Amino acid sequence: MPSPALLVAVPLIVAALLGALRRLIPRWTADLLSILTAAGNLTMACWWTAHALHRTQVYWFGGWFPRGRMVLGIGFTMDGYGCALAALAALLTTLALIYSWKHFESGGGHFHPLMLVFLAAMSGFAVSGDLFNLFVFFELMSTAAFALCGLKTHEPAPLAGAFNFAVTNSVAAFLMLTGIAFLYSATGALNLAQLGQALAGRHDRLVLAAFVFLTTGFLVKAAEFPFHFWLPDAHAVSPTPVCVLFSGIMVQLGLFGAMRLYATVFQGCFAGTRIPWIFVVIGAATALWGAMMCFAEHHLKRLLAFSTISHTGLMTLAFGLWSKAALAGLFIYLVGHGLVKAGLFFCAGILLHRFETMSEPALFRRGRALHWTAPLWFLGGLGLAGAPGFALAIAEAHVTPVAPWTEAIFFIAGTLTGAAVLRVGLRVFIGLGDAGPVDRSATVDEKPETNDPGRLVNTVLYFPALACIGGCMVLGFWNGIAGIARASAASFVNFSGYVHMVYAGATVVAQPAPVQSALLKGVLWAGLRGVAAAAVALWAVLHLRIPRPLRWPSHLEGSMRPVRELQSGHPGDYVAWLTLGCALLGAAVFWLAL
Amino acid sequence: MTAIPGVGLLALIAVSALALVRTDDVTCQTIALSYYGLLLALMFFLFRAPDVALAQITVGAIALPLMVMLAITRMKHREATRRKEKEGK
Amino acid sequence: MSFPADYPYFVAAWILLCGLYGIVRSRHLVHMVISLTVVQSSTYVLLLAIGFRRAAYAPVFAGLPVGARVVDPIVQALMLTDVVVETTVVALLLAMVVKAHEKGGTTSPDDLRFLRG
Amino acid sequence: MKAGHRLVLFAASALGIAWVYCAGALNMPAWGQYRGPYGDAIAHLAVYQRHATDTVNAVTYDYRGFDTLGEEFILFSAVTGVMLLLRPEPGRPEAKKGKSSGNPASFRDRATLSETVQVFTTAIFGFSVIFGIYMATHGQLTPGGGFQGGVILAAAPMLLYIAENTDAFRRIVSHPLVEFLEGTGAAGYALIGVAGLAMGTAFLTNVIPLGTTGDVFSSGTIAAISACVGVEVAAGFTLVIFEYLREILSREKNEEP
Repeated sequence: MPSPALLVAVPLIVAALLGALRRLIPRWTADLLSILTAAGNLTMACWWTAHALHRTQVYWFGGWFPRGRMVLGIGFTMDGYGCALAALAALLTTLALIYSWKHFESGGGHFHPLMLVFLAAMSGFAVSGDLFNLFVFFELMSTAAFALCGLKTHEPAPLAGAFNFAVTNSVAAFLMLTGIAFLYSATGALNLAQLGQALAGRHDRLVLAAFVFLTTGFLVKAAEFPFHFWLPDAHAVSPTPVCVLFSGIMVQLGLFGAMRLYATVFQGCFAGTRIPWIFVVIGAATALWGAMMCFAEHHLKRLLAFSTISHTGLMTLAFGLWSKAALAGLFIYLVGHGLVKAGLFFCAGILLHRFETMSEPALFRRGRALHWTAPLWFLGGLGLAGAPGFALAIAEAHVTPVAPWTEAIFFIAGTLTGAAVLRVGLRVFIGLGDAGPVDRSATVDEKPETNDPGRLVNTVLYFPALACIGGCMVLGFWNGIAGIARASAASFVNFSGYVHMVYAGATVVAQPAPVQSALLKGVLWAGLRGVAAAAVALWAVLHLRIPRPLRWPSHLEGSMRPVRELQSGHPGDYVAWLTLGCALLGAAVFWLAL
Repeated sequence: MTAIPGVGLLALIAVSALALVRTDDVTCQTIALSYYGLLLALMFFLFRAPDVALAQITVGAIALPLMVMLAITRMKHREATRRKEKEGK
Repeated sequence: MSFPADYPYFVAAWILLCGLYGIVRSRHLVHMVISLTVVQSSTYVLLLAIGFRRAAYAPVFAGLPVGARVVDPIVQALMLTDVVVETTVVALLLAMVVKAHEKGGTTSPDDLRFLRG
Repeated sequence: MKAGHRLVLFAASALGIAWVYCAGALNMPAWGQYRGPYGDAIAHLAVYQRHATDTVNAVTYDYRGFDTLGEEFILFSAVTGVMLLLRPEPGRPEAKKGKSSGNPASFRDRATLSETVQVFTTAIFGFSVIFGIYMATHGQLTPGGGFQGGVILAAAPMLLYIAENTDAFRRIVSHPLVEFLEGTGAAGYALIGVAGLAMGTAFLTNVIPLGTTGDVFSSGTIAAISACVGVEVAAGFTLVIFEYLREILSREKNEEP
């Protein structure tokens, strides 16, 4: 049995040594060592996920076992949900490092240590069972992410993006710390299980205020409306492998933090109140907002960034429904979305590598020579829409039966984001219609992030994209994923099982009975989404051949223009929006709970 | 025993915080930051947190203002060089 | 001696809002970074106030009998972490400011808007 | 958004935040009435279990030592980030630029320092090195510890800079060993944790004899970790200072001949 501590310790040690010996070791050694480390993490995390399907286990650092009901040290709680996310983080990091093999700019050898620290932070965050430890990993993740975001220092835009990212996320972290202090003063504990037990049934103003600040902190990371402004800026400027990690797992880990906290600390406080509906409302608003912004966007990385906002909104909605079926669907959604989004970013990275631009009009018709990237991009677009055969379709078939009206949100968000990606594909890889409008965000000039003078596209660049999109399709056809998701969701919501694990060392997971999900209905809806996405994409591309009043996709793009001004690129604006969101969240929580 | 100086010090910190963010000149602000860090360290000593007070003195009153100062210096230096280059041309 | 029992918590809230106000009104990136440290310092005051106990010693048992009444050592450990986090975030942000000034030629957040729309 | 609109938006939401914050704070235990069980339990256990008299450091480096591991790597990644962001760009050597720009003014006033100041600062340099090392090695006994000691050590070379001993300063801060020490200090902390695993116990479990309470070599891993942290912090801060000063230093070097 590998020690859970190795999930964090091994990447950290390798990162520190790579940093210490930066001047001495050649590039290929750094590449190879970090790929092997990430792959090792992937193996361990997969092992723990498989283990957690039957038995969830706690691990005490320093051997500080609880004395009676008093937790002395810090514990890792190895449950299915957390371990699976750690595995996803390791998988995406491995692929991102493979993608960066040899030709990716390494920033003087600092890229690899930072990637490994980032991986360690994500793994620790996913399985930590201590409130303050969550904060530490949140900060560790942020620090590595800020630095990686500003990797391309030859232009001012990446630095502006990294600065906005760092300021908003730091404010979020301090709000989170305020929430932690509130909870500590209420209970004198930091362990999640102990906190949950101490607070059970209590929802006075102190607990509510702590909930507001903690949730704000996590929702900023999860880029929920109106905390999302930093995300497109950070994504537009980050190097491709970093974008993959941001969009594929880091943002979702923010949401996961809020989920973990709700499942352990606040579940007992808010049982019977309508507080989870706040997440449904926030999620739905974010999903629709992100989808519309995504469709109106013409800078490829920003477009994908807005689709991440939209889909994380859908995940938040599924979380707010707070039922085992919805959480099982969310589990599949997390994995499937992570893979498909990573695949799309890898494809965008290939385009950037080959053509040195991310602007849709500038890329018009230029991708026709890329015979391998084109199918991957189109499959990615369909996967994002949740067409049948992809993991997202199964995920939605689990979530929507819980509340049938959510089908509408899933339909709109999936169709619009999928259509945006397919529209880009039709223009870039096939060359249909016209080049599309040139807007300001599409004209951010890009310097190449790779130092391969030939700008050739080789297998190393294709492989990660192929693995991601292919993986998402495999999950879409593999029956086992639903079983894993149901077992993980069942142990995730089971707070008494969690407490038992923390105090007794381990809990046996009761195998949930297979639920009859409305699969046929789900496949029908999925097919409908795929067809709708393709139709909207064609409609948008061929708009010049359509009578003016019927050019609805173009009208949508045009009508979003004033709204896009809100995305002002000014950190002061973003913090003002952040405070507004925090205040609104506070108002909603106090109104619903008191 | 600590009550009266403690309350006074907290009031001073509250006022300084506002003064610090209202100071627009960055060089003045750096000095103010050092002073603010020192006040915080004093508060930590007064409220029985000597470890944190030491960390705060070394970081808040020395390292942090030093880094800000170095950053400002480097930017000024850049501007001077840029101006020189322009004049040279 | 009686005074409002929640006084330090209100001071912490005040400092938090001061810091946020500083960030929002900031015209200089360095000013913004310093305002961020003010936001951070509100968490110091809050944590310290929570762990404080009247008529108690510092939690250092050099020359103090074990079992003496001491203030909470946990919040102090948390604050130590907090201090380190503050420094590192500031160092990183200042590096970004310096570099942005180098490349963009400006230190004002109003002129650093390369990412609009 | 215009600055005025931004402030109005902020003012409205600040009222909301203030209300939430104060509503919560009013429900806290009154100031000075700390009741929580966690801190008291640790304060009473640490001296017996860990032979450390400074319980804050016992918490920092042992009970919650895993947090501190994360914290040290926050420092590590921030230092790496600063080096990444401020790295000299290929094709634009700063030394060359210095020459081409004619005779630039130094950023520092060229008024000479009095000898008293020079001698005095050099003396303090020695003192602060010793004090930094003392603090980093006595964390388990008295207030202080690796972090505080490390910062003092890193500040020491700055005194040389003040004393205009720029050459010695440059030799210290630009030495390749600094970077090596920073990484190994951070790795050392994690490796002490792994030593626990190798002995068949949990990560970061104490593996060194505890010694007598009050002794410099007491409290086992706490002292060892504190030393590692001291090395990492000292080297890390030195690297950050060097990165900020790099450009200015290369300029002064060009001026000297």
